[in-house]
Amino acid sequence: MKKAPIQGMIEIEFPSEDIAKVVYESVIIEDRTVPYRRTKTKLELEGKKIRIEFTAEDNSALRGTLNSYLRWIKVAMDAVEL
Amino acid sequence: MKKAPIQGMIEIEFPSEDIAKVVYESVIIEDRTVPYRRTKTKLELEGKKIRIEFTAEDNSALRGTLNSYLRWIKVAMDAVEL
Amino acid sequence: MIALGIEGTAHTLGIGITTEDKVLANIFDTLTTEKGGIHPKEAAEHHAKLLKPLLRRALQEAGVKIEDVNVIVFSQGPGLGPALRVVATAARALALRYSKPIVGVNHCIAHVEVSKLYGDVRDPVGLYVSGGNTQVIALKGGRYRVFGETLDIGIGNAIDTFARELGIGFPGGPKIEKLAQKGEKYIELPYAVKGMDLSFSGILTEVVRKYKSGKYRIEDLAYSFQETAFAALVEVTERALAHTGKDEVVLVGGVAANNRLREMLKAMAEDRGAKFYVPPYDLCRDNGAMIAYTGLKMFKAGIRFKIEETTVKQKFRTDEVEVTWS
Ligand SMILES: Nc1ncnc2c1ncn2[C@@H]1O[C@H](COP(=O)(O)O)[C@@H](O)[C@H]1O
Ligand SMILES: [Mg+2]
Repeated sequence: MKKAPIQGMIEIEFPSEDIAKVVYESVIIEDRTVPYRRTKTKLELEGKKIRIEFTAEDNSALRGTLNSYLRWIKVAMDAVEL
Repeated sequence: MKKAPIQGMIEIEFPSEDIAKVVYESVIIEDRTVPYRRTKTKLELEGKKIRIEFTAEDNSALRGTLNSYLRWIKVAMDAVEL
Repeated sequence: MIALGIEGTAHTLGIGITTEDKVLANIFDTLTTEKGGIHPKEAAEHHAKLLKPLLRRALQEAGVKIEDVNVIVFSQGPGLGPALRVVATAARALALRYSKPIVGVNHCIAHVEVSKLYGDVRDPVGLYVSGGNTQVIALKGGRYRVFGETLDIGIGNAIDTFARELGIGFPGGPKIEKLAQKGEKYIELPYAVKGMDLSFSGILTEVVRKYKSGKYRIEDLAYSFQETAFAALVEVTERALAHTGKDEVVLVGGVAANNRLREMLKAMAEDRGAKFYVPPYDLCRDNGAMIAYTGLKMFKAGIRFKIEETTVKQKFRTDEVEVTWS
């Protein structure tokens, strides 16, 4: 199965810097719980924005990682707005 | 649920320009006809790379769209590499 | 000539390889959901995951290399959008990568057309009964016309829902059939014909209500459900036979496995001096061979699809297709 390496970036703008910070910190914690992953990710907080840069070995590796990240962010967002 | 608009880009590098072209021409038909679901996408072919640019109203809109696009790209790659 | 067909309108991914008169391979894998119901995204994931392994196995079993295939055929609709899109994208990639022509096929038409492969039938009235679809179709004026169809749920879906209420698992068809064989008393249920068409939600609600009343044996309820629902199917099929003057009837779709339905339909056909045929079950249920077979006929009749024309059609009407093949 020839590899098709994937790299990219996702930037999410949150309603406020506080919310962005809370989400960022919770995602960082989640990210550490994942042992080895075939996708390298870099997370940055810039004011109201979170930037995720990633390089994945292939399609399925990326999908797994993106789905986890987006799920963690959703959970964090839901929690912040309670 | 306050909205957190997301924008970003994914770039996939394929083993050859021919393969990238086949995958692109297979997926672009869906990109053009899939009903709008709160995510705007732009698909581009550049040599061996396919770029997907996207802006999504929120997290779940993005997840749905990314999953569809990555699924189409996967299945096109599988067919090419039979 | 050799055609490779991909079926993926609902929960079944099917890869079929056929010539004009023979099935070389017919492999399928159905997404099993414990409680039934429609799962478009899961079906799309299922098809995307299994496409390559099934394609390889089908080619191997047929002793054919992809380069030997003359036309790539895919189920263009009707069906579940996400599932259709996966199959259409794969078909395009195959056609483009190996420079093969591509043809999109209507799922319901393929069900009836494939009865001509092994059956001694030329121009039948088709009763197509499956999980999601229930329609009586026949050729008239160069198109497959719908002479009667369900206005709400497919008969297979109604049977599966009834079985789920009884708590006897999914798919319900074979189980309801077994129960019905032990039925003795007929219990009145609302008739399922509505004008020219059919409607199964009424009979389903009523039989579930009677079951919950606890006053009836489930064998009798299963028996009565089949007798009432199948009588309606036979009536609408008979009307199409009379209307078209045709003398062949085929029963297709997953529900064609039911022996009682076959018995009732056969009796009606014989009363009218018409031939009755049911294809082998692997060509009745959703499968890729019916797609390949029909697509090959279309291809040989000169039908060509540009890549731009291979968009999916979730609500693909049976009478949209001009039948220029025979
Ligand atoms: N013996 C049977 N009697 C009635 N329905 C059946 C039988 N076997 C399978 N089915 C139904 O056929 C449907 C699946 O067919 P299909 O949608 O064509 O794949 C399901 O709803 C099953 O419950
Ligand atoms: Mg079917």
